[in-house]
Amino acid sequence: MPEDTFALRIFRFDPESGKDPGYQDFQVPRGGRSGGLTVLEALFYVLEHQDPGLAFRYSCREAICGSCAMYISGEWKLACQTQVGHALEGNVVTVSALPHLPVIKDLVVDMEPFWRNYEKVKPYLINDGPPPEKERLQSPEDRKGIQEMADCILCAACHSACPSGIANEDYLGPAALTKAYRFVADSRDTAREERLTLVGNEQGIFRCHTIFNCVTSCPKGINQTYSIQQMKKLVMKRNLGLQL
Amino acid sequence: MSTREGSWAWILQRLTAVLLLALLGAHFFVLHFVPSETYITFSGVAARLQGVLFWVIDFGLLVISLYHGLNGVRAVALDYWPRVDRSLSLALIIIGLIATLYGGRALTVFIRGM
Amino acid sequence: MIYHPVLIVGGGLAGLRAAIAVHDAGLDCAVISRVHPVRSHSVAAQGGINAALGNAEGARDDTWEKHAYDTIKGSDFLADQDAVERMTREAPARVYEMEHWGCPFSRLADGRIAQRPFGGAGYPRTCYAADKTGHALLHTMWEQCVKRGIRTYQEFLVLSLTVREGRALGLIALNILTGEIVPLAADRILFATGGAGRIFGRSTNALINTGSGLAIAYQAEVPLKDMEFIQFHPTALFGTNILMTEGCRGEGGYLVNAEGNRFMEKYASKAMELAPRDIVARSIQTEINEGRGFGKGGAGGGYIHLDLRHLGAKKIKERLPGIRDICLNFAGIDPIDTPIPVQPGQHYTMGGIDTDVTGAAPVEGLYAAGECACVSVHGANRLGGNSLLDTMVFGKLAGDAMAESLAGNANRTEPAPEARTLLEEDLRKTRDRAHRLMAGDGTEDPSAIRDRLKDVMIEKVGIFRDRGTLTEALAEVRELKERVAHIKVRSQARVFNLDLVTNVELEGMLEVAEVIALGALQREESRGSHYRLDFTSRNDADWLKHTLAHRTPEGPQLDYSPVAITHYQPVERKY
Amino acid sequence: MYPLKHSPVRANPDLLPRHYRQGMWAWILHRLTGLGIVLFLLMHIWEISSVNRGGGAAFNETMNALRNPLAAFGELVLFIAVLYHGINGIRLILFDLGIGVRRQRALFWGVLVVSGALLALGLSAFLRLIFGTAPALVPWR
Repeated sequence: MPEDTFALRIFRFDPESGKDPGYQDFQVPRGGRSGGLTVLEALFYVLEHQDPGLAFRYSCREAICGSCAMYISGEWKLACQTQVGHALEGNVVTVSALPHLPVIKDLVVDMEPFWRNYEKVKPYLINDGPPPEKERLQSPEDRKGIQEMADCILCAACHSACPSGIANEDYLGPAALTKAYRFVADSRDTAREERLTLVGNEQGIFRCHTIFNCVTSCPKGINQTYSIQQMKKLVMKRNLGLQL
Repeated sequence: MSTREGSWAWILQRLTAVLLLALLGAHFFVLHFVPSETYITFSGVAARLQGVLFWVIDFGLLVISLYHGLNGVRAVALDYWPRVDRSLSLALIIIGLIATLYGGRALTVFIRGM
Repeated sequence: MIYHPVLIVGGGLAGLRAAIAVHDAGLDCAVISRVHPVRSHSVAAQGGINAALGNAEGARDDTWEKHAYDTIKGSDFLADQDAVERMTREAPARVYEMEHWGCPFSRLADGRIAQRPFGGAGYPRTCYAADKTGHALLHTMWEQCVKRGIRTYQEFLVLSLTVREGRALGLIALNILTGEIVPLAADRILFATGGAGRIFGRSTNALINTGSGLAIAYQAEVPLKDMEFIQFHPTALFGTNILMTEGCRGEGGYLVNAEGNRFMEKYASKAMELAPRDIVARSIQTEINEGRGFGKGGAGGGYIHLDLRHLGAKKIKERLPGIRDICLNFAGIDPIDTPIPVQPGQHYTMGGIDTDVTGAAPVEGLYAAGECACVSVHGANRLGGNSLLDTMVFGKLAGDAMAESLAGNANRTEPAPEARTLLEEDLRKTRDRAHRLMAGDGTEDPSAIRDRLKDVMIEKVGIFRDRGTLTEALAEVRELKERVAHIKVRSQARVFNLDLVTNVELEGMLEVAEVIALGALQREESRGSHYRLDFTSRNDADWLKHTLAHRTPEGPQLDYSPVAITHYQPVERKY
Repeated sequence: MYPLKHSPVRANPDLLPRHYRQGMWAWILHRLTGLGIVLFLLMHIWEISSVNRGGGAAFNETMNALRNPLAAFGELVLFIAVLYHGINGIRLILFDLGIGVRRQRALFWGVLVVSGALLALGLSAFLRLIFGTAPALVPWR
C-alpha cells in the first residue's frame, strides 16, 4: 500500500558501468522491526530486498563510529542517527554521498583527502618530558576544556559541509583544525608552538570565514568554529610576541 | 604574500574594517546630512577638501577601502582557485596601486581647486 | 604478493596495540581492517577500563590481586587464573601508558584519573572518559599508529587463513574498494577481529561484529574455546539494543520493574544493581518473564526501567552525556526526567580462538588477542571494564611475543618461495569460492537465513537454555547451513560489493553459531552466563574445564582442557 | 584502485539547500555585498577621477549624468549593501574577539535588526535625493 511506504531517493554512481551519476527512487515500508526506522535501516532494506548492488558504509549503528555520514534531505547527518520520519520531505527522503568528496560508488566517498588533512596537524599528544611513573596530572577543568574537541568521531560531515575550502583539498578543514586545538588545549601537550605554526596559515585557520556550517552539520554537537577562533587568537598573540 | 602565512593579511583585514566603519560613517554624514548645496559640484567638493580633515578622510578612504576590498577579492578567489595565489596577489597589487595613484591624482586636482 | 613479517587482522584496540608493540620492537607490520580503524567496535565501549590504581576515594588499598580475585570470581571460576593475574598486574601500566599517549581520561579533583564502581568489583577501579571510554582509547591508539606511520590496509575483508602442516603462512583477503582478491603473506599473523555478537538477535554489537575472524580461524582448523559463554548485557536500550553502559548503575542508577520495585534486592541483596552482568541480566529477564516488566506481551518481549532521574541533571550531563544523547536521538526520551526502557541484549563473546597467555594459538605463527581470543581471562562471565583491559594487555603481549619470536630473522622482505606457492594455491581456492557464491542457484534468500539465525540464537541459545531448546537450535542452525549453500550473490559488482561481503560473513556466522549451540548443549551445568534450566547449578566436579571445538567435515568435534588454578579455589558466588 | 571509467564524481549539495542556516546566509550576503562594493569602489574612483580626464567641467557633467532615479536606486542598493557588510563585519570581528561564537544565530538576527534600523534612518536622505526634498525624519534638520 502506497501510504505505508515512502520513497528513498538515493544518489547512485557505479564506477564500473560508465553511466553518469544520478538519483534512483526506492519504495521502502515505513515501519522497522522496532517501530521507528532509521535511514541506515532503510538503506539495508534496499540492499537486502531491492538492489544488492547498493554501496554504503556502516559499523556501529549508534552514532559513535563515524562511518555513515551522508547528505540526507538537504542536511549533513549520520544515517544511523536519523529517523526517516524526521527526514521526510513530502513522502521522499533524499540520500546522497557526502558532497565535495570524490565518490567511489553510490554513498561511499573517498575519505583520503580528509585523512590526509587529519594527519597534517600531528594528531597525537606530544610531550617532550619523560613520562612519569603514574599519570600526568590534569585538573578536571583542563580536562573539561578538551571534552568537546575530543568527542569528534571523524565522520567528515563538517569537512564536507564547509564552503570555505570548497574547491581546495589543501584547506585543513574544521575536523583537522578541531583535532589540532584538542591538543593545543591539552594541558599535557608541549608542542603548542609547532601546532600553531602548522595551522596558522591560509590553508588552516585563516581560511575559515566563520560560516558555522561545521557547527550546524556536526552530529555530535561540537562547535568547531570555537576551536578555530581560539587558535586565531593564539596565533595573533604569538605574532605580537605576547605570552601564550 | 604566500599562503603559508596569512595571519597579517587576516589581521589587517580586521583593522581596515574598523577604520573603514569610522571613515565611511564620516563620509556618509558629510555627503548626506551636513547641510550643503543640493547637488554635488566640482567647486563644492573642492571647497570642502580644503579642510585637512576632509582631505584625510577621503584619501584614507581611497587607500584603505582599496586594500580591504582587493584583499577581500583575494580571499574569495582563494576559496575557489587555491593555486592562483601568487599571480593573483601580484595582479591585485598592481590594480590597487594604479587605482590609488589615479584616484589620488584626482584628489589633488580637487585640493588645488583647478 | 603483499608481504609483511607481521600481519594483524583487525584495527580495534587489540590489533592496534599489538601493531604498536611490533613496530616499537623495530619490525615491519601491517594492520588489515574491514573498516577504517577508528570505526572498529572498540570505539563503542562506554563505561571504562579496570585497573587497580587506587585513585578513587575508598579504593586506596585496592591491589591487582583483589582485581584478579574479583575477575576470577566474576568468571565463575572458569578463567585461567595465571592469565587473569597477568592481566590485572599489567593493568595499571597499560592505563598509564594510554594516559601518557594522550587519552582524555576523566579526572579527580587532584588531577589523577577518575575511577567509578562497576559490577562485581569490590572497589571503584574502573577508569573512564565520561561514558565514551572506548572512543577515547581507540582514537588515542589510532593517533599513536598515525604517529608511527604504521601501514594499514583499510576496507579489506579477510576471507581465509592459510595453514599448512600446523603453520600459518598468510591470508587471502578481499579488497572491498576494488573487488580484488589478494594474497598477503606473513611470518606471524595476529587475529584481533572482535566478537560474534551479530549472530544473535538483540545484540548491542556493531553491525560488523559477525565473528568472521573466528569463523576463518575455525575453518583453518584452529580450535575455538568456550564458545557457549555469551554475555548478555543487562541494559540494552529497548528496541534498538544500543548499549546503556554499566556506568549508569556504577553512577547510582536503579533498575525498577513495572511494580515500582528495585527488584535486585531479591537476587543480589548486597551488590544490588552492581552484581555481575550474568546475574543482573538473568534477574531482569526473570522479572520480564514473570510478568513484572513493562510492555509485556508486546513486540520485542517487554522491558524494565533503568532509572537515572535521582542522579540529577548535572551528574548525568557530566558523567553520562553519551547515554543521554543516545536516549534523546534513538528513543526520544531524556533520562534526566524519564526512566530508560531496557532489556538484556547479547553483548560479548567470552570464548574465542584458543590461545595461551602470550596470545599464541595452537598453530605456529598464529596469534589472537581481544574479544576474538580466549586466553581465558573472562571465563564464564566477563566483568564490565575488563574487555578494554583485555584488548590492551593481550594486544601488547601478543605483539611482544610475535616480535620476540621473529628476532634475528626479520630481514626478509618477501615470503619464502614455498609459502608463496601455497598461498597462490589458496588464492585460487578462495577465488573459486567467491565465484561459486556469485553463481549459486539462488533459491535461498540470504537475508531470510540471517534473520532466522538471529532469532534462533537469541530465543533458544539465549539467557535461559535447556536441552530441548538447544537441540532445536542446533538442528535449525544445521538446516540453515544446508540452505546457505543455495544462496547466490546477486550483485556482480567488483567495487564495494556489499552483497558479497555480507554473504561471505553469513557463511562464517553459521559455522560459529553451530559451535556455540553445540557447546551449550553439551555443557550440562550452569556457570556464569551459561544458564541451563535443566541443570541449574554449577558442577565443578564434571565441568570445571574449557570446551574446545575442532572443525571436522562432520561438524564441530568437542574436547576439553583443564582450567589453570593458581591461588583461588572455586567457591559459590554470592553478591 | 579498480580502473574507473569516470573521472572523480562528486555529489553536490542542493543549490539553495534547506540546510542553509543563519551563519550560511550571513556569509553569502557578506560575500555578495563585499564583491558588489568592490565593483562600486572601482567605478566610484573612475567617476571621481573624471577630473583627471577633463577637469571640473567633466566632473560636473558626470555628476549631472548620475542625477537620475536609476542611479539613485543604485545608491540605495549600495547603501543597504554597505550597511549589511559593515554591521555583519562587526559580528565577524566579535567572533574573532571570542565573543558570541556559541551564539552566532542570535548575533545574525541582531545584525539584521541593527541594519534595518540604520536603513530607516538613512532612507530619509535618499528620499531627499529622489524627490528633491526630504521629509522631516531627521530631527536636527
